[in-house]
Amino acid sequence: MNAQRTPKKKTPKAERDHVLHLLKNMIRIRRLEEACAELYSAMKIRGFLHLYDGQEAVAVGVMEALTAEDAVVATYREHGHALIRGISAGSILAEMFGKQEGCSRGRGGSMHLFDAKTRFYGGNAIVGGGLPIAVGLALADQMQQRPRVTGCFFGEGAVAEGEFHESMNLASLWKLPVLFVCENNLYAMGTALKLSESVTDLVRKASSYDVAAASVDGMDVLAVEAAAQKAAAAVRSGKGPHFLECRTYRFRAHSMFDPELYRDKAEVEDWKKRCPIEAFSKTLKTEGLLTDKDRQKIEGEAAKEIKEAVAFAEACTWEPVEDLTRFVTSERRSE
Amino acid sequence: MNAQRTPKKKTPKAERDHVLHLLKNMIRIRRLEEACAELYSAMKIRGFLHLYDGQEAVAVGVMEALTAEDAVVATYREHGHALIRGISAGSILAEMFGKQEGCSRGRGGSMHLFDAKTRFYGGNAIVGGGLPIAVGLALADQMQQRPRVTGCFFGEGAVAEGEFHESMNLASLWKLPVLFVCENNLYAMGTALKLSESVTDLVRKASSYDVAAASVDGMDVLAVEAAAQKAAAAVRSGKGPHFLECRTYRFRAHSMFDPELYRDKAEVEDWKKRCPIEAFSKTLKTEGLLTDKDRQKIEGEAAKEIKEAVAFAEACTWEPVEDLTRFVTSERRSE
Amino acid sequence: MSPSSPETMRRLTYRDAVREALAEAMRKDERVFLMGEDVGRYGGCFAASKRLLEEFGPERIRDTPLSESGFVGAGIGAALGGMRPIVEIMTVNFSLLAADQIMNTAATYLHMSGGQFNVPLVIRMATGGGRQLAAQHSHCLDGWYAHIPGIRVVSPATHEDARGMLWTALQDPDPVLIFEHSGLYNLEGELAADAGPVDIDRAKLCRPGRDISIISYSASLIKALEAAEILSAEGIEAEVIDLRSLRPLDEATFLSSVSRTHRALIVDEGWRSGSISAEISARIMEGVFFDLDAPVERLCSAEVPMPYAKHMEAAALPQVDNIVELIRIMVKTHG
Amino acid sequence: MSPSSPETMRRLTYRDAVREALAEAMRKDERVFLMGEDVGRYGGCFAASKRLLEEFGPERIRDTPLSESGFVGAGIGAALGGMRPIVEIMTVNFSLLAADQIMNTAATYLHMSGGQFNVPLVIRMATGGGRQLAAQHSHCLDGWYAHIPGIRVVSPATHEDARGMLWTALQDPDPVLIFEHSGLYNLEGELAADAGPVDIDRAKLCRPGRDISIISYSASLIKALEAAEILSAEGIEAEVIDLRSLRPLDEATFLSSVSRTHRALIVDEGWRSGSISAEISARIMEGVFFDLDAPVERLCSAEVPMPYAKHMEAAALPQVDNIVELIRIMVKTHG
Ligand SMILES: Cc1ncc(C[n+]2csc(CCOP(=O)(O)OP(=O)(O)O)c2C)c(N)n1
Ligand SMILES: Cc1ncc(C[n+]2csc(CCOP(=O)(O)OP(=O)(O)O)c2C)c(N)n1
Ligand SMILES: [Mg+2]
Ligand SMILES: [Mg+2]
Repeated sequence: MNAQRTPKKKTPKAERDHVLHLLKNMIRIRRLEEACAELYSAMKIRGFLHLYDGQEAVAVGVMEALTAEDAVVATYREHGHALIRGISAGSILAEMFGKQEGCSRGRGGSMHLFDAKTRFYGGNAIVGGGLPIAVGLALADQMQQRPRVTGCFFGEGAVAEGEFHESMNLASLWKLPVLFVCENNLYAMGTALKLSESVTDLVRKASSYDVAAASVDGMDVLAVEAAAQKAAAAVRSGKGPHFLECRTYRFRAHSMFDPELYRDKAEVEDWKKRCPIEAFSKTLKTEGLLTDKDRQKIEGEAAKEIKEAVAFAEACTWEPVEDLTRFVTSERRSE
Repeated sequence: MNAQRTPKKKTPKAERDHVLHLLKNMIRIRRLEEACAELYSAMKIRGFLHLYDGQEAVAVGVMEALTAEDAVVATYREHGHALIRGISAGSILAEMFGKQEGCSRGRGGSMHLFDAKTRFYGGNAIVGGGLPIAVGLALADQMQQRPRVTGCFFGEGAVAEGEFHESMNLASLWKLPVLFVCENNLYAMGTALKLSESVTDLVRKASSYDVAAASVDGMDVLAVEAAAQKAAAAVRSGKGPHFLECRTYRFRAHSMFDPELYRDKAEVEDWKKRCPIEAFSKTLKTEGLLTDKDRQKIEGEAAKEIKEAVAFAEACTWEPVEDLTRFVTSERRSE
Repeated sequence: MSPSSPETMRRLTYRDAVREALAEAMRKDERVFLMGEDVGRYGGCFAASKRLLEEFGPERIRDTPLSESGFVGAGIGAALGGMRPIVEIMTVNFSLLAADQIMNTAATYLHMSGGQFNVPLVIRMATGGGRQLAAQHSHCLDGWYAHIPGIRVVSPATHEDARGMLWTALQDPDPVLIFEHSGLYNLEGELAADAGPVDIDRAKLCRPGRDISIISYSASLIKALEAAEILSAEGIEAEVIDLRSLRPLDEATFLSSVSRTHRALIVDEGWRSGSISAEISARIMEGVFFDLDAPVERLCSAEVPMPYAKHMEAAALPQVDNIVELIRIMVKTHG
Repeated sequence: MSPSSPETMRRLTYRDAVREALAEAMRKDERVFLMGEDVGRYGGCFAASKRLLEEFGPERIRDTPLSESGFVGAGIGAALGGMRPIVEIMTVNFSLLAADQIMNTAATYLHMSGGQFNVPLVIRMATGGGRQLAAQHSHCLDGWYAHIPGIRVVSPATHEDARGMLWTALQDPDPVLIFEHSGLYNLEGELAADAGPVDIDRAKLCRPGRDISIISYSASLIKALEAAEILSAEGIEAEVIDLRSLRPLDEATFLSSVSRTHRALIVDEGWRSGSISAEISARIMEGVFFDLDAPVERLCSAEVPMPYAKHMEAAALPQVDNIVELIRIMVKTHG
């Protein structure tokens, strides 16, 4: 099953480590999101909260293709991306608590996670708004001759926005190193893709800009990883932007306010059967790469990580109200 | 040569009348624009002035496919469209003089010709800004079950704008009766199409929304007419929007301020050889449909029309300054 | 405040008042339809149009793709085409994507066409902070939009206005922006059983008083009324005025109040610099300067993009306490 | 006003001053580049970047497609990526297409990220009326943009500032909007041979006077200075202040002037309601109320979308005559 995945063939041990690492990352996200849901009910987290359950294979798979020098631009449904990119669960949760040790100092909340160290450029809550930013980050890399990639995640709902169109054209016209990752979970809030796009084949849409495009099963982490590696390598080598559609599904409501009137329970259940974590576990077990003990270990570690993160967030502190007007403009004019 | 043009075959007399009418309309536009250029030099017309020389076959050909009930949305380069749609040259020129008898009362000027009687919805100077308006006009027709078409003219420069993308998708998604007419004159001000679009095949772009699309020689009025008739008939019959690319060229500078640094004189001269008026005249003569006397008669009539229009505009009056704040909101709340 | 007797009053939320207004308008006028993201199947992002789809169908409760500029423009076009569209933009921040259509087209159309084309379009959007939605979902731009000639801007603060302003706006031949404060949707209040259309021309004196005029609107008005109650217990009688319409401003009402009380405080959720409260202060300066016993003061939001953390957000917004404290000082000094 | 001796002065247009500033910035800092529609081959729609393409090449003098939101967003991204982009938007009206990127992203990024990410982006655009460009090309929105926290807004009125503000803006870690008045480009003036960067923090007292303070900016400042000259001949000495920066406002400078002259007139090309002049009036009210001998007055543009006709446009804008007349009355009454 590793045939199409990575350029270098791995040893069996490395291979096993790698797949367990992928599984673990997906589980880490799932547990983080579960904690978020609980903490929302407990009113520790407020505002809009968009959970990522069901889509874990996308963030986990794609992130494998990005290096520390690369940049990531995401949306308001970005806890998973932030975590896998390397922002600690503690500072993510602290952010959602509104604490000053949060990755955005409590200024951003769930929808606006940021981190300079890992080049994580948010956390954008304007649908489609992140795409031009990604184009610009890539332009900066191109102009400074840095062989970097900017990974830009967005939902299929963003495809209807003018900013999608303008960004695809600019990136393609200027051959910019952007990896556009469209997480097609079939719904934008309550609006099904077929009710919002005259053409639902997103690869065809991307191709109309001469952006190389591919579609992949977003519930299969190895498939996502392989496709992302391939696309990222092409981008990095100067071939211009790539578009990767990841066909996926969100298991939960759009946000905590959504009564889910627009989709069938049966449809949700069908997709849940394709859970990226359980399906992958099953495959790994069948192939003898995962034992029950492995899974327990992973679960234990993930549970511990999240538990400690919650405790950390709890222990964090409130920014003094006197600091309210900080970070509107910079404290000093640099240079 | 009428084979592909009109659904009903015409008698030879009707055929001849028709082609002479087309020729005359193109000549009327050309003479109007020449007058505009002169009047601009004479400082009778001010502001930005965008002339249509070279593109006459598009407005003339497409307008044949529209009925009085249909609507027209155009751009800032719309003198020709306005004239052929039925706004008198006098009220067009009066508008550019800034007189109150102008078709927009002198409030709009060259870029904002409007006329309720002929359902001429401007005169938009925001590139791409007219497309959503056309979508809405068509939506109103669809919801009120009126078998009307909205003809929406725009330049190829507009294709890069987000509003193009959003409008194409909406029109296609809702199967709205819009005839999108893209006048591809290869330049948006000084920017060549290949420098602004990653994909310069505009038919392919339109198709990516499942909008039926065709490309036609925009220097050939019969070809434009035929293509427009076909597209308009499809639109009128409920088949949804159509996109018609008319490949054309503007003979003059973008506006009166443009030193034309961005294109070769030779290129302009080459295109001028394909002048829609002279090429058509030549064909008609060859086919025995146009005599020198016919041409003289047409020229005489056009010259007279424009001369009278200039005189009319001269004689028109200035709106009293006291009326300045009128037409910002309506004078009475109607119903 | 309503003349109806208690037995004809009923309790409902602001959201219900909005929904009733929508339903009534759809029933009374066939030309009325609602268009926006998730207004149908989802029921509206703030549930204001819940279940309307069932009664009116998907043509008239029209879900749109994520294309703010496109569907606002389509609303303009539909209005021009004889419909009476109500366009919903989920949140005022997203309206910036449609700012071009609002200012460059909707607001200018009547004028540019010399009085020929009205745009009877109503745009509703949620505004304001207080729900920890951070910097891309929380701003109060009501007053900012009120800068634009050619549109009306109304901000319903009460259940009566949430119920009544829509119909009146729909009768207006010009574009009307209705700002519904997201913090008010859940607020319960009393409404007359027969509540219906209300004027949108006049400010309203909500509470008479002799010591100072508090001029406010939207959610801040509710706070102002609360503050007035507290102050009253201390013997300070504040007159409270609900602006209701931000464009045009009913200056007669607030000027006459200030000329009686000789003092004024404006409470405004907008950022202070360049706010509508600056305009009101300037009008008071210009209108009743010699009646003032003390400088007019403003209480506005802190000039920060809205922070997520609860305590920071609370500190950023005008609060009852701040109003009370400020008025205590204002009334004491310069006595 | 410049300390340089006459022999080191030279005459040039405002346009040339802008161009010199651009060229100097490009020479001094490799990270600087200019991006916008027709900045390269065409030379800039107002010819401000003419011939820069030859010196700096198409990478750094970068023509963009018509995609305002896209390339403004790309500017933000490039700034985040370490470049120092100067984005040109042809005319302020078109900036509305990028309003989302400006307000929701550029202005919020530093704050949402809790101080992590600066956006050192400069956006230049042409503003203002007076050239008969009508309602989609003529508005003065400088003051409107000044409402937004997180950005700086500067309006160079003089050759010195047109020459000097750009470099300073480029040193600023936060987004700066520079509004160049389209009516000033052709204006000739004197500039020191060694003119260079100027501060963008302080307003400037351009002409001392004792009878009244005229507070203005951009093209209106030039009119204010002319009016002051006329008034001086009549024995009325007006002090004239150039705001220069509209956000933040340097209130100390104008408050101290008003506290000396006891009277103030604000001349502002923006529409009156909700204008920056309202803000200044309110600040004077709040700051030096008891020093005022008469109410502060405002002279603004008429609240109409800009009409095309010359006499109507002239009537819509603040003019020297209006300033003179108004001040005569203001100085006479309430003496
Ligand atoms: C410009 C804009 N319009 C509307 C919204 C409200 N909104 C938030 S998420 C969302 C749906 C987006 O769907 P999609 O892009 O498919 O992402 P998903 O939520 O499925 O991950 C909408 C309409 C927004 N945040 N920004
Ligand atoms: C939104 C917007 N951006 C920029 C401009 C300035 N502008 C006016 S015309 C034009 C070129 C448009 O080219 P195209 O659409 O091909 O039409 P053409 O002029 O060739 O008829 C530009 C950039 C504008 N009017 N509107
Ligand atoms: Mg989705
Ligand atoms: Mg063109």
